[in-house]
Amino acid sequence: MPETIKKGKVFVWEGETRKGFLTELSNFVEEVGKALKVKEEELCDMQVAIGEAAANSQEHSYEGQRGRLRLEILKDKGRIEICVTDWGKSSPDVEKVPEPKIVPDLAEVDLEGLGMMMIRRAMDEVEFSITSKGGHAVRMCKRIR
Amino acid sequence: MPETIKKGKVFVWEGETRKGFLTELSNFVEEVGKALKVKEEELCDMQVAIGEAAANSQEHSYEGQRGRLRLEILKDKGRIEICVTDWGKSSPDVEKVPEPKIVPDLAEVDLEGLGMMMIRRAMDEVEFSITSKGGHAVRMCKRIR
Amino acid sequence: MEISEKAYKRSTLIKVQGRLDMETSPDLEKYLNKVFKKGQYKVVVDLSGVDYISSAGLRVLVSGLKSARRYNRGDVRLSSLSPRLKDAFHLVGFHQLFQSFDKVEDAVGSF
Amino acid sequence: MEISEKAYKRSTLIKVQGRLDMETSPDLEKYLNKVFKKGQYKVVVDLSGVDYISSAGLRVLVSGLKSARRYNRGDVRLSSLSPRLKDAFHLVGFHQLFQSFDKVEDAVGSF
Ligand SMILES: Nc1ncnc2c1ncn2[C@@H]1O[C@H](COP(=O)(O)OP(=O)(O)O)[C@@H](O)[C@H]1O
Ligand SMILES: Nc1ncnc2c1ncn2[C@@H]1O[C@H](COP(=O)(O)OP(=O)(O)O)[C@@H](O)[C@H]1O
Repeated sequence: MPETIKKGKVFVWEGETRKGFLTELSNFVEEVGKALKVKEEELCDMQVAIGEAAANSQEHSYEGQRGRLRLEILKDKGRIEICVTDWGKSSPDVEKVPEPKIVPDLAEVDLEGLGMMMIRRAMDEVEFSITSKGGHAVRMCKRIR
Repeated sequence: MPETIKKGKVFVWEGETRKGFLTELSNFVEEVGKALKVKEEELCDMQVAIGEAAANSQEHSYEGQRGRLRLEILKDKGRIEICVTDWGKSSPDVEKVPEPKIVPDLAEVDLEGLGMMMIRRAMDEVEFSITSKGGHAVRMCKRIR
Repeated sequence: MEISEKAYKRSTLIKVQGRLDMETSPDLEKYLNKVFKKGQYKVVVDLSGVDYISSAGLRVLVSGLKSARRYNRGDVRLSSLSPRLKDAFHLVGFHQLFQSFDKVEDAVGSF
Repeated sequence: MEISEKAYKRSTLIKVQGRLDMETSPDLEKYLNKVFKKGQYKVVVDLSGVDYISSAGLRVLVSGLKSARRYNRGDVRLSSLSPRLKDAFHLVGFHQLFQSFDKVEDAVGSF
């Protein structure tokens, strides 16, 4: 793991996109995050975004080959500013990448049975029965800690 | 708000599905939850499941009319057991209600652009640019608290 | 349940106070439809005063969302959900359908 | 990254140790495919030893999920996600795709 380099107020990591570089980078971000006293969730988001950007540099800019990568992190008032730079093949359509379709179109959202789903998800066991006198009994159980 | 009735180890609410009964029921569950010292999230789940079951009794068993409803809550070791009973029109197909379709079929999940999406969601601002020397810079910013 | 309204330059803020259950949700539905009828489709619903939402309340919000987003004319965004409300949205995955903000200013400013 | 396996009566438990990123995810993919080839489609992935997952890792898990669920023959269920991993799954809504358990026993017992 390289030492945390600090130029003025900027934390800089510079290296090659060789085997293991994502782990190195991640350890660097961890150190910087601690030095800057960012919260755990914020550090987690930084790891995610920097990891993805660096992986893209290797995979797309350098087409899986080795290449130079620079990461700069700067804290300015209530903001963490991050810059990931590579010197690989440029492809000007990066901004036009579509969002993956994970959530369905709203028109397809069908809410029949929503109440029942809430009951099942909120409880650990659910049993619907017809009582001998007509009518219903909903028996539910929740394990508590 | 009716008093918290306790028969042996069982907490019982019994009343009519008249205007305001869902609020009454909810206050009762709150009291019982506190008496049983359940955790906040568990109490929240109890409120959800009981509220939905009671609403179904009024809406479906009693077709929107007034009717009698009984709620029993019992704590037994690490479990909260709940029973909601009504004496309305029975409809034996309650168990066959389909789950609402909120999450899409897996086959439709298209993961192109997943990395980019993670970057955008993890950060508050993201800017992709082509550097003057060829290559890319990804500038990102995260507001911290 | 009480509903109040405040007009902003680019959006309408609707503040709901009380429970959003089977009994009260129809009132919110009527209110939203009234706002949409006036041509205001950019709506923020401030839920800071709501500590319980049932499936009926969730349905009204989703149907508002559908109306608002039709023809790309607007959106229903949420603000100030309490931990209990967040739990209810997560239970059914609806946090994925709505843009949600901690602060009313951010929600209003997002349009 | 290290991967180990344990056979249960009704399912196979796969424990992953280390980062699940672009470099290591192909190994998990090969491992899962090997397990599926043996006709074992009821799989629990214990992620307690993983503190970072990238889009590449998430992709491998989803493609495993698709293979396992095909023809209703099985499922990939997760166990013991750390708070960081939970955050990553929530960020992209994938907590909705997987059944996930706090305890390995519960995950294994769920089949
Ligand atoms: N107590 C009940 N008596 C009869 N039918 C019921 C009862 N509870 C639920 N159901 C049936 O289950 C369906 C789904 O219930 P639910 O998920 O609560 O959604 P909703 O009540 O809004 O339709 C109802 O439409 C109804 O047909
Ligand atoms: N550094 C980069 N250089 C060139 N193209 C890129 C770069 N980063 C991302 N892209 C483009 O954006 C697309 C989506 O990227 P991403 O969401 O990370 O998914 P993946 O890399 O797995 O395809 C890539 O397929 C690629 O076409």
